[in-house]
Amino acid sequence: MRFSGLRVLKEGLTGNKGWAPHWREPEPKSEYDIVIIGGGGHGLSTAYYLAKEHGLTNIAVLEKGYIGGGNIGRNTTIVRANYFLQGNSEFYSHSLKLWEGLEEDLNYNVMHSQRGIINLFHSDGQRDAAARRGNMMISQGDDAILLNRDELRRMLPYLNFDDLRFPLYGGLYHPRGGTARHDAVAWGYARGADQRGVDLIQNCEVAGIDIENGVVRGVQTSRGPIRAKKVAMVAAGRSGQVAAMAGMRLPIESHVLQAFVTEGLKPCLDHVVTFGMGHFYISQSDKGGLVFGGDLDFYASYAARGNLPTVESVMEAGMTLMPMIGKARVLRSWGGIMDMTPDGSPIIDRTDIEGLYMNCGWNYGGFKAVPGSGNVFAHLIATDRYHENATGFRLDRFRTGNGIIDEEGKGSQHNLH
Amino acid sequence: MGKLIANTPCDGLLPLTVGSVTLSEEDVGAIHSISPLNGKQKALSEALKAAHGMAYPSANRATGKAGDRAIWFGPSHVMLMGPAPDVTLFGNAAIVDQSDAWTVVRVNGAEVEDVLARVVPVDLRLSQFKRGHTARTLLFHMTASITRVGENAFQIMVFRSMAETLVHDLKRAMEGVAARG
Amino acid sequence: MRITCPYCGERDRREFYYRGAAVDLDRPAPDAGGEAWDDFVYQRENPAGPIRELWFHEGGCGAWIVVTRNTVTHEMIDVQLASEVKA
Amino acid sequence: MRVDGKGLIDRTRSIPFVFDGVSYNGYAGDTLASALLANGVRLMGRSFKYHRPRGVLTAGSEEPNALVTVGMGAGQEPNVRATMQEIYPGLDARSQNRWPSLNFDVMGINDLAAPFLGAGFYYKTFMWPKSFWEKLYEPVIRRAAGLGALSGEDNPDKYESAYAFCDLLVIGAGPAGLMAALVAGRAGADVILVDENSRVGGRLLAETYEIDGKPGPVWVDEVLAELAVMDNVRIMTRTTVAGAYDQGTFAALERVLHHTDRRPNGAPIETYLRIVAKRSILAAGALERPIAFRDNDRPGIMTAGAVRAYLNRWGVSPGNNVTIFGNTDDIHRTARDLLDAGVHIAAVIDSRHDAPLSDDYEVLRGAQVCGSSGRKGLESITVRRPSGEDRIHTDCLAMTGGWNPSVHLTCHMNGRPVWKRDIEAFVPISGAVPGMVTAGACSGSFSTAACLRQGVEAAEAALGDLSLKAPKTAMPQAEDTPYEISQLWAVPGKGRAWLDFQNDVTVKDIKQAATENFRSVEHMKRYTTQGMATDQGKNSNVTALAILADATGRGISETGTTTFRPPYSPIAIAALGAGAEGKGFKPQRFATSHKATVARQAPLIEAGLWYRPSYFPEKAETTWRQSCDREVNMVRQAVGVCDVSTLGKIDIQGPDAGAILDFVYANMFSTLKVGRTRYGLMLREDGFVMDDGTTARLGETHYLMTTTTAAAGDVMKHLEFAHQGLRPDLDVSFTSVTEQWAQFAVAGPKSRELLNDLLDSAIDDESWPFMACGPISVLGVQGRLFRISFSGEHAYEIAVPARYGASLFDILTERAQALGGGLYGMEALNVLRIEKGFITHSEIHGRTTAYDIGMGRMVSQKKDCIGKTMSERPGLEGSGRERLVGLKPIGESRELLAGAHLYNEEAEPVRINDQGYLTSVCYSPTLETMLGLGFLADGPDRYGAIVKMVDHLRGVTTLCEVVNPVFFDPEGGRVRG
Repeated sequence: MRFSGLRVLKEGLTGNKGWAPHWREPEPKSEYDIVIIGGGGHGLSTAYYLAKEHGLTNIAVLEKGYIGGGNIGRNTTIVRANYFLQGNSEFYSHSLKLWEGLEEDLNYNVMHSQRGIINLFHSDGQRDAAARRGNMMISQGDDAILLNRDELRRMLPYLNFDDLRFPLYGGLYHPRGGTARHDAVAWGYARGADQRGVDLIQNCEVAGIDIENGVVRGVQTSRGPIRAKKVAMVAAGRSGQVAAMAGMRLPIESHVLQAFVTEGLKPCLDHVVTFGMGHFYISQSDKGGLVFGGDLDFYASYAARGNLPTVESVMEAGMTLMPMIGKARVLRSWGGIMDMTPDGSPIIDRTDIEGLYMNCGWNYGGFKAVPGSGNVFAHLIATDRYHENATGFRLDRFRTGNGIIDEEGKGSQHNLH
Repeated sequence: MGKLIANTPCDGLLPLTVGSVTLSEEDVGAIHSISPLNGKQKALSEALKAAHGMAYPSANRATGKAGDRAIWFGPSHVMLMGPAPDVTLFGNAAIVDQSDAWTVVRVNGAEVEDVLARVVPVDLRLSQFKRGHTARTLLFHMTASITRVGENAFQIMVFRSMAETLVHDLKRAMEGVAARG
Repeated sequence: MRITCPYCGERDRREFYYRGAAVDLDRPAPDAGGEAWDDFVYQRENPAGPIRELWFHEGGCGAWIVVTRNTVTHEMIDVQLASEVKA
Repeated sequence: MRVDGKGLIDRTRSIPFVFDGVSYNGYAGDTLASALLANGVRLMGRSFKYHRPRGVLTAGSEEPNALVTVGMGAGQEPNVRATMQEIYPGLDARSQNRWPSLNFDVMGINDLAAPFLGAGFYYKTFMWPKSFWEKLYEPVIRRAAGLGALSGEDNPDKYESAYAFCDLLVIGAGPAGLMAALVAGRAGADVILVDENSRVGGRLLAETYEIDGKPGPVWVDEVLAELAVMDNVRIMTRTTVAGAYDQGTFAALERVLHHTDRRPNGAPIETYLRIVAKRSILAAGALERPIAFRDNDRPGIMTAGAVRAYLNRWGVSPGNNVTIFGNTDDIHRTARDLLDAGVHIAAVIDSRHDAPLSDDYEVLRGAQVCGSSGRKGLESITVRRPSGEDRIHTDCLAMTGGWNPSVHLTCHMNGRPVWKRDIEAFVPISGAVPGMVTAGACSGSFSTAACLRQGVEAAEAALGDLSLKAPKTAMPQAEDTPYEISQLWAVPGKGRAWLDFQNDVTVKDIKQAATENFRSVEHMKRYTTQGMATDQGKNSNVTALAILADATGRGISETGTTTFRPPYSPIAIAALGAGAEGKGFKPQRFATSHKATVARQAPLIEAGLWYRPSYFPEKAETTWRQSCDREVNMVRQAVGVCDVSTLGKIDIQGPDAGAILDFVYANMFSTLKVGRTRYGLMLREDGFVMDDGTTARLGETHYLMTTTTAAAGDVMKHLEFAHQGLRPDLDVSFTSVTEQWAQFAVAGPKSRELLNDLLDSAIDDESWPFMACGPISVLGVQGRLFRISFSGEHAYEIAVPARYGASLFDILTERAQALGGGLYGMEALNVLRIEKGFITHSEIHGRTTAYDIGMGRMVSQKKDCIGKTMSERPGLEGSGRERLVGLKPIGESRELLAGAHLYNEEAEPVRINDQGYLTSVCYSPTLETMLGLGFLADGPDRYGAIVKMVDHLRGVTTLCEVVNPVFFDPEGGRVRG
């Protein structure tokens, strides 16, 4: 079924009785060409692009819970391409371009809203770093504008310009950055993949990966064994456990990241604003809730929930930066499981096991990467060659020291990225 | 030739009274950090007792009294406050002059526990935290040393450079308590 | 979350700094080889369950401690001083 | 309508208030909702999506409809529950999400378009043309959505946070909670009893139950009186426990001043509490659920429990002609209470075929309400019986679909409640929150006697865990009616039956979601927005998932619940972030020269938490550059003084001090002579540079390390880890002495002349050669002197105990000026160091190696150190790495910009041609040109080459010559001179 305004009109006039499932609920087959472990954003987009761009449709996406139930349903919905290191820059640029055509491509309104992102800076040194970033963004073909304090004040008059602990020097404005409706991204990709013949198997937990003589043969699941020529591990938040089934250890620690949404309010924040000194970022959803977050809780956790010190430090940052939001009430908090790598950048690579591929380690940044990640990972799985925009996300970079992509400059302690 | 003039960390900031609680700067004399050398803990404790009449404090405790106090500061740090360390201590410990490194204030009054409960994440009620108890902990965003020195009195130490923030944070808490009436 | 410092007793998590898995205590010899060093600096077991990890009582007494904690439930299982674990 | 003889309000105290510009009167003890109902006001709000007219549904914090904005101007408070807002003289409340008025809301047109706005409609449309989303569709959607509005101004109210500790936290002060607190209090436990209401009692205030033969409220007052005199019991009303966290930590919010217009100076309007409890008892009660039927959302339709609460607690009947509908005996409890109060009952409709009958009123057994009508308030309902449908005129419908135990807090740590068939409700599993037990209605026991009993039992269990002896407790006598319910979620039929009243989610929406294969409860929630309104689904989630279970042919248990997450009820950001407003966000650190610096009108910049002067403007200087150039020249030609106290200073003592320094520094320190200072480079274990600084050897077993200002804390942690975690065998201790010493750089050709004016014994090149250090006496005070230089000039750093810092700063300033010099700030310091090619964290930004900054050979090959092995990885030393160089403009443009990138002269300035970037630039008055430090691929191999600096952001392209980063005095003659 194709979605359109006309269709909504027709269904509305006929009692909304004609809507069909967005995806099928197939029984798993005994064998597939490709099995993707993980029905989150990255797994679904990988399946979609394998089908769409490489014509591979004998694919199963195995999800232990419900599709889109991981971090794609649990984030602050920010979409941007504002990285400054080679390796990241071209990848996120590629991903943003895919975002910009996503609704047309998927025939699904993911509410991608290019409302603009402003990263604030608070000293000359930070401005220099922002300039380095902005220059890289432009040289990659993306957009960036360096705002001075006065320009910033005109755009965001509600910020605390008078007695902020770390005064505002200006901001790096990325007009094409913005937000998207996170769940819809998962659903849109799921529907797109399903329409092309991909089997989405929910409530199907992978319990083992079958490997013979260094070659992958399939997986053991809670719904029986499934043979596969290729297996892709895309299980953010559980990357370590899945890799362990293949006898692998990863350069990853899993941490909790909390985020928050307030009660619905009339429009008051038109951009995405990030406050580096307070590790705080905020936007307002189309429903009116202020959606915001901060830093990790900083301890390893699979609990998908956090603790109060981080809650408070996020709120404190909000209070010093934009005192006008004080009376907005936090309605809900939640925690996502972040697979933190020692340089803050992801891993998209083959493994030493033939036919086994991995896509993991998205740290905080997985949501905006969903289109790009699936796209380049599909390319790798289908062709066994790195996509030109994803040559840097190699697993061996830590061992060799070649091409470590450390945007934060914090080194090998996982939780500092 | 000029002469160097001494200033205290809270110069011009204190004393301050809000409601029942008073915040004042303390002149505690010299402050020295004492860290026993390996295997010299016992000798150090004896020297401390002999020279200054105080036992080496166990964890979370202060010994001595105003003017002559030893406060536990960490696994290998005790703060000797008041006297200059006796020469017999030196062979047994690393000793570092900290006389100018700390803002030392006294906060006292009927509602002092309520005030501190607004900024300190440790249970400082008398039933839990008695005279002679000390804690290394936080005071809002600052690391601090907090010692109960009386039924309604605490000695608080933060870094010298943070004197203004200490006064700001405590004043805010004092106003909040006082306004409840 | 509350952590029991072997010196200070049970304290709020906000007083502590987190470093990561306690594998950091097992520093290889300089000539142990690339794999051993890669394992030490980068690779992690990252268990969903009990883990030994390093915390620093930064907002307290300054002790580095080894905490055994469940990453799924946040249950605190054991605490030791890093210096004693190493000794 | 106010009912005589009922209610716990004070009828002697009439209180005027305003709603939507109209003045009304209520009584002390009223909420805004009860007072409006007493005044006959039923329409209180508009729904979120369809802007349907709405009245109160409940009498508690879970209210989804009656949300108002309280106050005007900067302090206006949006989304306040009228059911929780106590009235006070002058209370000014307004309805929300309507324009131009509550009575006539233009956006009410959305309701007519409802067929096109069903579940998930927006995912299927608004896609063409692409650019219209941001320009048209999204702004329209945003304006239509949302509830109340923020003022847009800074929040003027004060908030505070606090900590509290106890043996036992009792959450909820209904019959179960009161008994628990009483038993624990009598046992001597340290108890905190909290309740979100303005007074304790829970449902006992809203019902006509008797305990021990006394009216409920009387019994409550007696218990309260006993608790009030116990020193070990703290009672906190208007306080909501909002979240359960690890190891017995709870978040709570006390609403301190919302019930009054009093604002004593400094008083917080709210206090956010972290409560640490060894044990806790959840006695949070239960929430009644509505029944879904066509148009069940009209003002006048509310839960039966709310009707009884308004009647019994506030003396208000929400209608003159009330109908009652439901599936439990609460129907009859409601009917009796209304009849006793003299309120006319239009009909009693009990869906149970075997419902009890009454002599006092007719009971329509096995009947259901299947519709309602009335424009802005209920006028009639339609009742369906086997015999057919009847319309009954009524102005209030009390409905009860059963009760949902308030399990929320037991789910905050991932506990999942279990379905209990006999009460058609989810109940908490035990142990879901360690240390917590549940008691009373929140555990699924709804009779008063059961609540009292479970309160006692829960307290006894907690006391046992706390090793306290429980006293013998006489169990009070109370009703113990069995709870009987027959399943009824939604009345079948056409039209829209509301579940989530605020978000306008209907039974149809849930069914459509199931049809579209959003069958997981999480999918259903996210697709329909069910349960995502301000009540977090408290009124509707269970019903919605029951309908989903039915639609998907699964059981409720199998379908499962969505996750309840903190907070239980919403908390203001200002409360959770209390104290951080403005400068309170982080401590401020001031050096001893701060006051003098401010007096000289030097602009301040932040360095870590410290404040440092940017430059010291003099008369006639209108730009920072003029001041900076002057200060640089002053240092190069005479003498400058700069406060460097903010640099980290760590005292390192012990027999193994040298050994640990050799371990943490890349270069060697055990060989340093006493009385000498050496530059040290510190690596992270991954081989990248962590920090740098000079370390002085003050004695055989005594060193003093300096760190950069920003890294001081990290270095201290690092040192303690290296010692405690890696080398506890070494006998050494570290003490931060950053704050002990005020330290000033005295730099320039006349620096020694200046110092010799102040030192009690003069120094010369022989006694204090370059890199010498040691004790000195300055104006009679014992201090330290280091002959080190960050400017390339003959320079010193002089340190005195911090108490003398301000005084010494003044004297140094005065002497420097007398010698033709003066103060210099960070701008000049930066120029001086760039001229010399000295690095800062602009260069050692966490991605550079010793090799990259030209210090590869400093990594000693004679010893192991942290970071050494990993720094030898091929990728960290090989060709192609971007390495430190100096850059000088040579073309037409002479401008350099930090953050600009480098390209080969002929290359397109695009990413794939990127060769590096500039980290630090300055105008050098010494060399009369701009200078840059930067990183360039294989840079040191390219001295003399031309590269192109391009700054896209600021539109600057400058050709540069690649040079050695030491621009000035490369031989270093001046520093030794």
